[in-house]
Amino acid sequence: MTAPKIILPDYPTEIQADPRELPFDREQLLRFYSAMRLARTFEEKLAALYRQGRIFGAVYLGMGQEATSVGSISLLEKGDLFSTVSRNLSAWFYRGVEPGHVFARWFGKDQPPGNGRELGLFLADLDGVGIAPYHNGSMASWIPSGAGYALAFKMRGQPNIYMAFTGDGATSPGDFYEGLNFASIQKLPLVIICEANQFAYSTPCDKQMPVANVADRAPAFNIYAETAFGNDLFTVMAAARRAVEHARQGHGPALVEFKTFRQRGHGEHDDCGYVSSELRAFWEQRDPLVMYRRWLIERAEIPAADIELIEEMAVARVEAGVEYADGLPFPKPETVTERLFAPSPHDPKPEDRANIFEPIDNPAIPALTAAQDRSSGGHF
Amino acid sequence: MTAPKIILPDYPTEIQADPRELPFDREQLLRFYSAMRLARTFEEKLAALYRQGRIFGAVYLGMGQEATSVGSISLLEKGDLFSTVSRNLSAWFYRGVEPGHVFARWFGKDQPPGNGRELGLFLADLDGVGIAPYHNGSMASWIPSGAGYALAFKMRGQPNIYMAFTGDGATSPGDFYEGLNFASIQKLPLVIICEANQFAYSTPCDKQMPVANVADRAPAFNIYAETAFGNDLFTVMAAARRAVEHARQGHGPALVEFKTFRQRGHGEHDDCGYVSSELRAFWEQRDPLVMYRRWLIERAEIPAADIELIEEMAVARVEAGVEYADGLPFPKPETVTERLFAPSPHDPKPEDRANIFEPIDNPAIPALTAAQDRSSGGHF
Amino acid sequence: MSQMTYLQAISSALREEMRRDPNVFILGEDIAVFGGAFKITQGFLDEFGPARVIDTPISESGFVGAACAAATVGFRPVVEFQFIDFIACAFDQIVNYAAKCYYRWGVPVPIVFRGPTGGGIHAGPYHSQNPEAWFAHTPGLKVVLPSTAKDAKGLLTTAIRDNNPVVYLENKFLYRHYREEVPDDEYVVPIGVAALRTVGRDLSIISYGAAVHLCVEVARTLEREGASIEVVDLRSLAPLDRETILESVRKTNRALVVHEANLTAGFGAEVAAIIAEEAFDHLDAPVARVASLDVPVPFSPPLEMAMLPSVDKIAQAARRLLAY
Amino acid sequence: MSQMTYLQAISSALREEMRRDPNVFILGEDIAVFGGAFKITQGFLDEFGPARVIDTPISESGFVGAACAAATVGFRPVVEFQFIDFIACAFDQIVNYAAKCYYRWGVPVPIVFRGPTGGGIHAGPYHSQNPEAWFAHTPGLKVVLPSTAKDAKGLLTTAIRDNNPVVYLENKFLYRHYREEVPDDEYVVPIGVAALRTVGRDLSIISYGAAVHLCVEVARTLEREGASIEVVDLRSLAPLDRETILESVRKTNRALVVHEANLTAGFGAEVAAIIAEEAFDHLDAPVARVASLDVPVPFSPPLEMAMLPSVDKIAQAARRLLAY
Ligand SMILES: Cc1ncc(C[n+]2csc(CCOP(=O)(O)OP(=O)(O)O)c2C)c(N)n1
Ligand SMILES: Cc1ncc(C[n+]2csc(CCOP(=O)(O)OP(=O)(O)O)c2C)c(N)n1
Ligand SMILES: [Mg+2]
Ligand SMILES: [Mg+2]
Repeated sequence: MTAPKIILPDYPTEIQADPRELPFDREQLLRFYSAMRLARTFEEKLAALYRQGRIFGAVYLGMGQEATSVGSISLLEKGDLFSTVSRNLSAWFYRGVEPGHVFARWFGKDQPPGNGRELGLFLADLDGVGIAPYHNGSMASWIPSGAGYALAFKMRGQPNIYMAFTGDGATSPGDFYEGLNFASIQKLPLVIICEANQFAYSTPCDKQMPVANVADRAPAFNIYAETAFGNDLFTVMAAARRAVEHARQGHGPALVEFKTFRQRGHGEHDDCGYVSSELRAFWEQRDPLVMYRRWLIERAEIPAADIELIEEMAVARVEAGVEYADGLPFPKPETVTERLFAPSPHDPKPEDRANIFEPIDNPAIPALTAAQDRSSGGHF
Repeated sequence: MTAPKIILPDYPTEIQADPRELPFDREQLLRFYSAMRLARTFEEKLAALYRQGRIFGAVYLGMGQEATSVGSISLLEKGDLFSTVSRNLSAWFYRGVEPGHVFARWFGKDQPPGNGRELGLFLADLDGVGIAPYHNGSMASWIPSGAGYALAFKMRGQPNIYMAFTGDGATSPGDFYEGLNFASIQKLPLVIICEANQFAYSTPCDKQMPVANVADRAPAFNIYAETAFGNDLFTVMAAARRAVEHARQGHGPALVEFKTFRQRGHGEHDDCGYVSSELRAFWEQRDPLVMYRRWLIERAEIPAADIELIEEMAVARVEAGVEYADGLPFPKPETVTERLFAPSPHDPKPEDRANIFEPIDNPAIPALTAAQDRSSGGHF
Repeated sequence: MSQMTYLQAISSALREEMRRDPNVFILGEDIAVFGGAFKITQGFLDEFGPARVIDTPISESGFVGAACAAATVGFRPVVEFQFIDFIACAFDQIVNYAAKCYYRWGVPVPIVFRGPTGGGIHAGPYHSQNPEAWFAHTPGLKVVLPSTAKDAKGLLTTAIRDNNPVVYLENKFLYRHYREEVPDDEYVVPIGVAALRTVGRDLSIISYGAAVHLCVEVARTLEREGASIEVVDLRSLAPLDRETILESVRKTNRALVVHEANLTAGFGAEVAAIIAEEAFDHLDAPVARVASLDVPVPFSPPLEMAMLPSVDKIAQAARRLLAY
Repeated sequence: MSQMTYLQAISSALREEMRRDPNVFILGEDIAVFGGAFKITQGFLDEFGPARVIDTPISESGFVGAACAAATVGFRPVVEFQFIDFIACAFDQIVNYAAKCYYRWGVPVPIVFRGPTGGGIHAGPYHSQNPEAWFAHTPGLKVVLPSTAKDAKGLLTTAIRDNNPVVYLENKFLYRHYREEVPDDEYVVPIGVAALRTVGRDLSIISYGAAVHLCVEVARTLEREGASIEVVDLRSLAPLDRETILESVRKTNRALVVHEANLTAGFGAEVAAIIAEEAFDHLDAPVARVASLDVPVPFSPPLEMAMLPSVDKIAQAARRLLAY
């Protein structure tokens, strides 16, 4: 059992950007931070609840990938749609999702839109925060979905883009290829944000793909692609912006691969025995939240007190969220069969069965059935 | 309805090779020709029978692609395996398949190994000519199969390769990607011969892929690939040899894309309205059989009489084949349910049902079923 | 009214709905320039243009996934499978996305999956299958199988207007072999209402799709032998018209279930099970089934015909029940 | 003999067969270094090496297709699906290649497709499904569902030695919840022979997989109420042990069919249909079915428990039949 060979890149441990060259005011800078911080605090709480046996089923966390999520999602404009995978809670929060609602879903409570039917890990909210109802079961199934949403924009002449977050392992299934191939042929505004956290569950990239980077696959699709460091918030924004603009300008799909790291296991049950201490140490020095916090204080000269205030608020919102979720009722068992089919204009009415005698009075039929034995087919 | 835009390459209308520089003696040169010619004659006959309504179902022909098939297949060595698609009859004949047996299958006769169960278009013959029993239903499904045969060679330490013929349209399905991705990660001896006849049924390549050539996809798989003219027998051999050697030497998969042209429709029911006369004319001047025949006479100085003899033999073998097939019986209706399951060592015997009372005498069970409501899951 | 083949009726419904509703678009392999392998969408590219008539790469999972997504934001895609056998390549997107989306999120997925099913044309194992049972077993999908040109048009119109994923299964043998008078302009046939093809007292034959014609012919034959047969054409498997099945069986006290798909765990088993549970007291004979034999569809005509249900096989089973 | 969980019994069978036959190899996601999502192949990489314990990319169709091919040239691959729900991604290779190859060419495909099925652990719509009916309807596949640790080991051993594709469906709730005495060394349980879990006179409950335990508990409960129940555990759906089903029903004259998969067009319909056709004269009551409700498997416990079959639901149905 050999550990996967690792090439450690020379990513800096400090955010490089010069605050004066950034278009963001203090408030905006803190908005980035509070989304990242809220997600981290939320997940720490969720992990604790899981260990206390208070969560049904498994728990998957995105700690360590907050910069990739927030940096990318911050580029969306009105009418854009996106889908997330297991590790993008900070993107939800940046878009305004309520922590309490997320806890409620994790607790299996009667919280829309899932009302207890889906895991807390997933969310669809087209009209609200813009999360499309994608297929979150099978890996990469959301790439064809992304092509479909992008196709819808194109057909309607909307200036919007679709942003599909995806893991690096999720670039192996055929759906990744079929979806991206179709999107490129049709030149659709699909932006793929690949969170290359270097493992798919326990499987390292060199068992997942024969190329060093997901972006190396781009020539096969004739699309714009690049690879960037995913834990520096502003590096993420810059790279994601290039991709988003490419797609929004009608040049077709774009893919950005962000090298990042999953600080926790695949799920909280996973002890990560397959991750070398060397690799873990490298990325611990590059915790996106720590890097950004330090940058805010040291480079952007934001008073530590203001940041601590945000952190306290995060804790407060998470605690309030748990309380809210605890207070909600479970869905009623008798509702389990509801909402399977959407009402439709021509759903059968009692009178439809009034006169159902519709004889097949067709002399051709004996000939027809006889013909079967003679049919030469071949008309396709 | 605009015709697909066409870029006509500058492929020569004459075979370039200098006979003195080729390692083939007269006999071998004629062996290539007779396989190509036999396939052409066979398909002309099959088309005629189809028009006479003597064939059940549809008919698909490979006329115009004979050089690609024969040039590639001629490189196989003992123990190698391969699979063909709809347009490689000449490859079968080069490997020694009997025309009469193929007619028998087209006629639905009781001819092994299909015994009327499969179309005449397909064949599996592992121990004979080396055709693997691949999945010929869904396009590209044979690429994962090819990876599997190549994996088998590797696991057994055999020096063999697997050659998978495939169309250009068949490079779009996810199976093409998943199979080739896996083969490349495992560095398997898989050679893909892509017959780029520029259409998938009626669909031109620019609706099939966002790249100009199938070989342009190679970087995504980190494999050896090239594009070559597919109607010059010796150009085909040279390119295919590079790929086969790459794979045989353990460097992993290789793909050669041969630009060629399907002279007939997708099937004989197809009038090819979607093919521009310009394109058709270009390729008519580059009929691989005509080019090779001219080269044999003018460059290799083989007497026309010898070639005509081969052509007469082809006609004779085809006529004899039809006769053989006509003479064979149809499979017996009562055999239809036979050969669904292969006999297995532990198939149930009457005595197995002698004592089937196996109580579940397990105190844990009430607890077990009760546990269900309390189960917190989360162990995955 | 005008004479239409089953195939023309399908085209007609598609064309009418595309004219009526700009959100309807179609995609699939060779459907635009070529007009489809069976020419169902011939002329559509000229009338509706390339944005609404899309030739796709050979990527069933890819274009099904894309179409499902478009369906959740107001479009009504109709996906053509060149042969239904290839629906297996898009299986995950259909059973795991399309079927579950509304239940999970309350977001409707109005989409139609259509394509040619069935044997009898000597097309071999990969161009002859009948996959309805897989989908009828999957909660969240509607499954429709027209047996006549009239139903083909009316049911497809309804399917396109339905707010749920509908698997609309056509029979390729009927495409050109079956022809009848069909209304020229639009009409709907509700999904979930069976039809009686013959009315009778002695035996109910419950069937759907192409097999219905075999059953009607059996009814005619046995009529001459003095028996009165009721042929129930389900038309839709999900939702299922249980009332019509049960009313018929409670009247005739005998039930025979017939379909072209292979027997074991075919949808006929569900129909038989419902009868055995809910019409038990009315049964004077076992509930019998006639269907294809449990093997892949063989190419060679003698094998294929031995494998498929036939008028003789059905008539024999019917006589057995009548004599019971 | 030693105490083993259902999960350990599966590992034990796999390990024994890999030791016995060098042509057996396993592949799937995270099965080598990690030992599998459920740790069934823990330690296998060390014992058998990377050539026989292969971590694959996330490519179900790709590695299933590759494994099937290797099976036609003498290997005996065992494919693990991390969750059986993802078998939908490999559907075409399984139903169109593996199932049909021997019938088409006479070339056997000895391969096992295994993975965790079932609900009750609050894992939501994509980690809880029971897909057996899809495969039982597909000619050419064997379908096996062990309900005990002893059968889990014996049936997997047989499945690996079988010369046909076997869909071997494990219940993930039983993995760690069920434990019993299991022989340490190899033994086989033939595929196609049912087991009687209780013997009785008044009612036959026919079931398979995890639901068998609910049925046995119902048998115990009703025993206390004076009824004598026979629980038939099918163990394999294809081939199906029709004799045991029919003998039991001909004896008890009452039949209840139970499974965890959703009701409509589930395999229980086939069992009920067989009984209604072949044991009709012996039936004193309708053939009833208890199964999951026809919806995706919801995540929230109150919904999931309402959706799944339960001891109460089965006991009620049984009482209804006994009182009939
Ligand atoms: C088709 C399919 N196969 C297997 C799985 C099980 N599975 C869930 S997550 C996962 C790993 C995903 O890795 P990656 O895409 O890199 O995302 P990450 O967890 O690293 O963020 C796997 C194999 C799945 N969901 N879908
Ligand atoms: C998955 C799948 N979808 C659709 C088809 C129907 N089909 C059969 S051949 C064909 C075109 C194949 O084109 P190409 O691969 O270029 O081969 P060519 O016919 O040009 O030799 C199609 C779409 C199929 N066999 N499989
Ligand atoms: Mg990853
Ligand atoms: Mg082609």
